[in-house]
Amino acid sequence: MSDHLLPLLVAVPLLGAGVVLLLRARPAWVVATTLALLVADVAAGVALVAATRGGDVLAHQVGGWPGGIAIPVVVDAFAALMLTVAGVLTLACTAFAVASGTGRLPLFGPLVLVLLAGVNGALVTGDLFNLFVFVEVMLLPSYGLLVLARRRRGTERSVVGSRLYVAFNLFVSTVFLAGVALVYGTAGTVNLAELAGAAAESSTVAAAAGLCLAALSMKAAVVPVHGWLARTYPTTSPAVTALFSGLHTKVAVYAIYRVYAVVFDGDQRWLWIGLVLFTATMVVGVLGAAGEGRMRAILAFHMVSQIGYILLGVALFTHAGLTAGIFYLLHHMVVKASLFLSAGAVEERYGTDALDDLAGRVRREPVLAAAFGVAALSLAGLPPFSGFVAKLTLILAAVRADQLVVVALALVVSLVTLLSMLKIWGKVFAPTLTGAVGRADDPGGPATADGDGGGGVATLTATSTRRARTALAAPAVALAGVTVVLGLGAQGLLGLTATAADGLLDTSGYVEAVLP
Amino acid sequence: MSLVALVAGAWALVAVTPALARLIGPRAGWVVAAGLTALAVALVQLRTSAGDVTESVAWIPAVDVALRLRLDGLGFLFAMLVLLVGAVVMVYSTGYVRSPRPVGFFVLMTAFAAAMLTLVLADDLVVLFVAWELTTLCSYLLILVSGPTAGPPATRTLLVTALGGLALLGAVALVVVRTGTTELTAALASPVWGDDPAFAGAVAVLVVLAAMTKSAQLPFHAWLPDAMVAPAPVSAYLHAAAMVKAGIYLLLVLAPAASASPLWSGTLVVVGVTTAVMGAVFALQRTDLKELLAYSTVSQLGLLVAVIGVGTPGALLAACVHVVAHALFKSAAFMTVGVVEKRTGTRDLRELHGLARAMPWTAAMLVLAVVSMAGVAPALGFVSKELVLDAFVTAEQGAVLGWGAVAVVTVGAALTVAYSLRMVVTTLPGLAPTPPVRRADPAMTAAITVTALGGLAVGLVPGTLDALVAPAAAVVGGIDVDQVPYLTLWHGVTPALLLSVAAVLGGVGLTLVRRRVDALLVGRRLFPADGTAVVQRVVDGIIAGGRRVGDLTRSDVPATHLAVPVLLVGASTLGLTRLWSGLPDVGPVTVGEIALLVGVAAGVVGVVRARQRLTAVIATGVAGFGVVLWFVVLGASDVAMTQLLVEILTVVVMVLVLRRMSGTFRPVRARRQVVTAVVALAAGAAATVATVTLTGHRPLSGAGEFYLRRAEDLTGGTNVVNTILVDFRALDTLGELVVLAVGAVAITALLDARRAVDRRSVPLARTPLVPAAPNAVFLGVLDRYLVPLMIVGSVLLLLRGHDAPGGGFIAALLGAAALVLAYLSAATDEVPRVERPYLSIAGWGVVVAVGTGLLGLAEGSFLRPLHLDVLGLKVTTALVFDVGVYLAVLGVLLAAVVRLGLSPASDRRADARRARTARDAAAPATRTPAEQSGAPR
Amino acid sequence: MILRALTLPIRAVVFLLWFAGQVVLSSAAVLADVLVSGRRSTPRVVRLDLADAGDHHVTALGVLVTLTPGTLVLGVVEQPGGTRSVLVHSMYHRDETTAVADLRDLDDRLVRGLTLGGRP
Amino acid sequence: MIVIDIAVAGLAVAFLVAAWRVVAGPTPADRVVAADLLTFSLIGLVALVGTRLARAGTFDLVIVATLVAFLAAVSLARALTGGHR
Amino acid sequence: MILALTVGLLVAGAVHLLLQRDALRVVLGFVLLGHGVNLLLFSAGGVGRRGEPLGQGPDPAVTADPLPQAFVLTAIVIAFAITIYLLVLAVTGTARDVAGPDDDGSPT
Amino acid sequence: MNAAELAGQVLVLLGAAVFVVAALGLRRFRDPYMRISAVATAGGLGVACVTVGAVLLDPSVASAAKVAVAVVLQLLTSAVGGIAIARAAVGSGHRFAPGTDTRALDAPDSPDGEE
Ligand code: NA
Ligand code: NA
Repeated sequence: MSDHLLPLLVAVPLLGAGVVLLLRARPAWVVATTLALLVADVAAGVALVAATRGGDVLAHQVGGWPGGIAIPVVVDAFAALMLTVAGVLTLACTAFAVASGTGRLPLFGPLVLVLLAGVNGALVTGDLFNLFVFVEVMLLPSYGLLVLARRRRGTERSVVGSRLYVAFNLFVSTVFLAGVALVYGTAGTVNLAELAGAAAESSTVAAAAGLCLAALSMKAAVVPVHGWLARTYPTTSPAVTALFSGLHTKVAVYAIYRVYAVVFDGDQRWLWIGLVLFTATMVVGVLGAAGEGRMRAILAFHMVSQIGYILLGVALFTHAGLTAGIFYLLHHMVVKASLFLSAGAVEERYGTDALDDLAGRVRREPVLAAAFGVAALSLAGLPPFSGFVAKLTLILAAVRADQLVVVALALVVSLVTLLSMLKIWGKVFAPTLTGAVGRADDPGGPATADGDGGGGVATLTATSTRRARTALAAPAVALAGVTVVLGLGAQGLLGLTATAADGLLDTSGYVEAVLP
Repeated sequence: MSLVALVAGAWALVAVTPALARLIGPRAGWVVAAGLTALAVALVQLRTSAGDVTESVAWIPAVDVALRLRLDGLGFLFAMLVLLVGAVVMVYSTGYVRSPRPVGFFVLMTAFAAAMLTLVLADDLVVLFVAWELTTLCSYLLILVSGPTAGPPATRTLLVTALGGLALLGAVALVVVRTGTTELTAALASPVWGDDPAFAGAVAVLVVLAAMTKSAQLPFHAWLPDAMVAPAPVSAYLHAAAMVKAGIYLLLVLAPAASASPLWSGTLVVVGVTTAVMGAVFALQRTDLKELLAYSTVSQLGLLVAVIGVGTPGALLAACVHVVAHALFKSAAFMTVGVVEKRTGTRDLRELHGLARAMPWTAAMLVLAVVSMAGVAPALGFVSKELVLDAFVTAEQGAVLGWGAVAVVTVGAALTVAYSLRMVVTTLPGLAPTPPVRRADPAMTAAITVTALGGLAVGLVPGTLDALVAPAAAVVGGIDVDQVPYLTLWHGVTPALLLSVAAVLGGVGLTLVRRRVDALLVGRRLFPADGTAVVQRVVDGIIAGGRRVGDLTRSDVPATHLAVPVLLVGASTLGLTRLWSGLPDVGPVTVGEIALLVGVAAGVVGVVRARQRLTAVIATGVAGFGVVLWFVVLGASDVAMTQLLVEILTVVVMVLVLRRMSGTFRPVRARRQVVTAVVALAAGAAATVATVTLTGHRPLSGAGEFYLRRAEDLTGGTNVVNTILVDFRALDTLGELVVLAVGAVAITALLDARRAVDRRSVPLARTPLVPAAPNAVFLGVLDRYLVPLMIVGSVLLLLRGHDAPGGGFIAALLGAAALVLAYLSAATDEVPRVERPYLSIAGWGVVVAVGTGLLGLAEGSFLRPLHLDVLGLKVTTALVFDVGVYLAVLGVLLAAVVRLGLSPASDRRADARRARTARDAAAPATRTPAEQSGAPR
Repeated sequence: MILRALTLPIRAVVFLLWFAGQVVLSSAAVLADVLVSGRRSTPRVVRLDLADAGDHHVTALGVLVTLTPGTLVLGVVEQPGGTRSVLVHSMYHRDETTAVADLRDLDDRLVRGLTLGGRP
Repeated sequence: MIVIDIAVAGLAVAFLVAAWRVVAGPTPADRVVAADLLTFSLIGLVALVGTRLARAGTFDLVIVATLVAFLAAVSLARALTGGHR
Repeated sequence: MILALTVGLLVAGAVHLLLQRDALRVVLGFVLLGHGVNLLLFSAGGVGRRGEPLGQGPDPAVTADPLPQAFVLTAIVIAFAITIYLLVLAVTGTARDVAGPDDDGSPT
Repeated sequence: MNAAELAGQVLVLLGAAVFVVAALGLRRFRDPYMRISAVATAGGLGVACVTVGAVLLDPSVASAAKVAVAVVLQLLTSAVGGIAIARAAVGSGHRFAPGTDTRALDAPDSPDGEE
């Protein structure tokens, strides 16, 4: 791929979004175009992974202006991996959304494509202010997706959740912008390559860039600023929750890795702050999850906990740590989306995600049960799934760095993770294995209408057909399959994440690509 | 056959089981049994062909993890147990399982066997751990699927064993990192063990912890009896060869290295001995045969753990032999109990009687198993117990611990005899049970017979076991096979024999006074806490604690979630004091600037103190106007103009919103006011400190200078800010216009999904001025001239933006103002001129902007502006790009005005319909329109 | 007609100058009031009938009245026959008659000064 | 230039008095009127400050302001009547 | 210095409003916060130079840094779009939660 | 100092004076209607004086043209804005100061208050 085509990662989805917005009167076309573009995006991601797996960094100055003036788009192994996995997730969630009905709403296509463009832009930009812009490009469609529902079917909860979500994200974006302003004020540039090592050399730049990192951490739901995520993620439709889980906080995490590696040059002096905060995130998130009683609320709190795990990689800032952290990040994106999607499939079918309402009702869903079980075990870090490799490598890295307290807490946290996954699995899915359990007289209709679990959730009559049920389950199953493949074939991905980690440890390749 | 193929074969067997079970039902057990037996045969061949076999297949080279397998004496012993006991249990299962398509059961049992096989053959620490966790999972699932009440026990089992798994993972991580390899043999051979006692100690403790959970040692024993809900074959396998033996295997395999730590031996002996005695006491308490057997396992495993702790060659041999003995008698016992339960419908000691008459062969086998369990000659159990006692007697553990341990073990042995006898003394004699017993199943009987008789046969000729156990003991003890003592039934009169006799006598004695013992023990809590309850309480505690953690953030009010980051960011500003380098050089303080500050302050104070919404909105405008003036002062005409337009248009939208809200804010409590005021002042101070410290201390940035010097030659534009927007940083602008366009989409999505609340109805004063139509005259006339003027101005601003204040945004905001004027000047809320397809406009905005950007690819880059000559006029595509910006701005503003300001026909119809239904339903008059628009109840 | 077209600029300027003078005069009253107490006014609402005045006429009058210190148009009332009146808030007229007369005078001058053919 | 400074001071007074009236009210109409005076003061201030500082875009800004400022006034007037035209 | 105080003032007001429960107050808080950050961006460019970056050959010694101006323009417009959305969101839902929960925190 | 500059200074000061008077009016008048009256005047005349004065202080053809447009616009829009506020104040029941003669508003032909 030629470097000058890199901006197409943003341009094509945006153009597609504009076109499908104009086509909105023909929903079938919208769906087809959207899916086609998502497939193309995944293909582009794979091509970029292939192009960067040797450690090469692709860069392009948008507009052809001189380096340092133009906004650069940069793709290295880390970015390419993120692009690919984000694309896969968007595709899976869109497929689920189409199956569940949300995706057939005329505005879903444009919104999801703009979201993808924003994600891609945020991943490839080499400019802090442009990062701010692309984060907004991600957020605006998210606001729309958050409330997306069939006519007059939006719920009160989704509106209230939206208010919190929008307010919080606007706040954090503003803080980030303030950080960018201060970086410009201290360093005189917002170009990441020009900023390379600046925060390690100058404590004023460090303070300014620290504000950026603080904002990104809030966006990533790092404790103590985690509550918003747990409150808002469960309020939307299951497809959108899954989509958000894979994209939003992960882009923030990616940016934290990138900024700390490039601007701070992995400065060892501040790592302790990360270790403390991220370990606390791990612990608080998992406890919160254990206390919840709804599938998506549990999963949302788990996200918080896992964010802590993922960020430990950057807080260790060793090769092993970064490799493990990036692996964990990618694995988590897949697994979390899979969990949200299988939970969502249940919710779409039964109209609620409250464990007590679902107990014993979800029978004869062996496929979903298996998908959820696999993903849940992977999340808890049990072998032979990708979560195990992620946990193992991370723990090895932490032991190597002599962070034994962190290791101990990480291990305990994974036990509690297992506990809360069992809470869901045991109550909702498990009895299906024998078929002997479960009340045969229960008609399996929608639970109390007051469940109000999220926007637009309702038992669709369409989902009762076998084909619709398959379509609903397929994305979760596919992603669960990915976690198995990534677990057994971890070497492939670990090799790539090691390359990505190389790029973070030694940023000279990044800098030279942008400022030749 | 290679080792890898062997293990792969086991997993292949797992893979075909589902189809088998579906096709031929429980008879699949025969196939699996045959498969396991075949694997055992292959294993024997491998073992005899050469010495230790080592193979490796790459898995995750990045962390040095490989599928390393190694067949040595210890692995062989355990592998044979796993495969052969597994085969027997499978045969038994063909008769036991009744379900026509027992897919789950057979898959899990086979997987259990495969996982155990992988575990005992693994020569890679990570693979070993993986297999360890797989056995955990299999046991969880096997228990879980066994019945409707299995959920909680299964969960407890998983949690306890997973805890051990985590300890093991910690140990593995430590070993891998410190020894630098994941290869088990190499890691165990590392000198680090001896050099670093802290490391060896940590690993020892973690490994012991792991083994304690897996092998149900006190205080982690509760899960094992808990798991009794599983069917008999599962229990038989779990107790005899699989699950619990994994812990013993782990201790044995790590013993050579971990025993370097003084903690190892002591811990194991204390834990093991305690567990052995307490387990036996618990067993003596039980009347449920399965539970009794479960506690028996606890006790026997305690004995094994203790003897491993003793660590002498004799002790390790004893451990190996006892593993075999226990596998045989415990599987036989469980399978027998399964038959008894199947055929009598109960497994309670107090209800069972006459088994000798009802099922003589089975009863005989039960006796054989019990004899072995009690350690009575000539069963294998006797041989192993002699060895164990001998190991304790000859241990060099110091007089107190050594003899103390001997005494306690002997007491344990006596108790073992007692509970063993208890299993038969009341159940065998007497009349046959009244309910007609079912027919015995030959397969089940065969399975029981093989294990029970096997224990007897091997006990009679223990030398047959030498080939199996001696190499294992040699591996564990780190000695040659030749140095391992031979097995014999009769050692002569040794202290061990005397102790054994004492134990038997004691056991018989206890049995004779069993009524009194029962009275003493049954139903009494001997342990401070019931293990199951403890686990459950921990789980409940975590959940309750978790709920409390969730409560901390259980609020949808943004304030709750914003307070923390505000405080954190504000507080961290304190750190800036260290970076203080004087005030920035920004020129002298002028009266004008102070006036600006006062103006902004007036607005800020106004909005903060406002009680009425209208006041707050206007006061915000005051601050905004102050900011506009700041922009003028700072030399930013474009920004000032944009801000002014945005300010005005925001007020317009705010008014559209205000009329759907109450007129005044709810009063806020004084305390809350004070707190927020303090936080706010701190935040403000922080912002000022940050501004002063981190800005204004450097010269003009390189980029800034570049733009000022080069913008005109490079772009042809003299409005430098605009050239940045549409040329140098057009990607930012593209993002920005997308934000606007999507704003329109988001508003639409929101108001499609859910109606806005209805307008507050304000009663109008009865005056002649009420009619709207005649009073629209002033705005109407203005509209006729101003709208065209605004559009012309807007186009001019668009065209000249590159060289003077203007550009797409400003132009579009003015264009939007024209639409707002059209909206405001109409006499009714239906304004066809405003009712534009805002989504399409926004869509076109994006398409035009991106399309223009793509043209740039012709010149080598996306968003590269092209300079074209159109009819002699120099045109840059940056202008077309700005048109895209223009459309996007229009889109979002139109969306807001149309969706909030106009009353579209569909809404009016819906309102009318709603009103009718409400009337028809004779709904109470208290129902407000707002409620009607609310969520469906 | 042609004559009127030719004289329009002159008439307009004359009218505007007159209006400027009116503004200055009325300002005096307002100034005198606000500098002292702001309580010296004699506020009233008066109705000025505009017969069949067109939209532009009504607007122009409204604008001029409002621009004049001390007077303010409150709105338009339309009679069933289609004739319109404006309601004017006046602060410094002695009584309703003077107020209406002043406003009528302004209206007449407006028509004379700014139209081609008298009342349109 | 001192003249401009004096005039700026005069307009600043008007601005601040208007700001005070926004808060003091007492009626909503008073606040809206005050808002109107605020925008007028702003236009005047832009003209004066822009001239004083020789800003190129001063009168462009003034034109734009005169074109749109009254939209705020009309809107706010609508706010008084709850949206009734 | 006065600009820095203005930034602080705007941020203080904004934070006070953001910590209220009422949706409109929160929106207004964001408006103020946006102002504060925009002025901060200006400050970051260095406000000692205040010449307009317009016309031919602006003198870098006295002309304002144009980059923060471009940033602020972008930021203003983005904030504008989000503010409008927040406003619409504030009146969507039920009349009860538009009014906002009680000060004592009784749930919506 | 030339005539234009002098005129400019006078106009600027005059305009500022108008604003001050309007501010005083806003401060002292007793009801919204009087205040609207004062403000609408200032909006038109004050802004006109100030802008014309400003352009005279730094004259150019382009600026003069812009100011001409701006003054016309301002006179129109400020007055119309004032009228809109006044009518809305009446419609929303804002009281007139005591002593105001409002009989003209009590017209018998007042129709029903619907849009
Ligand atoms: Na997320
Ligand atoms: Na007047």
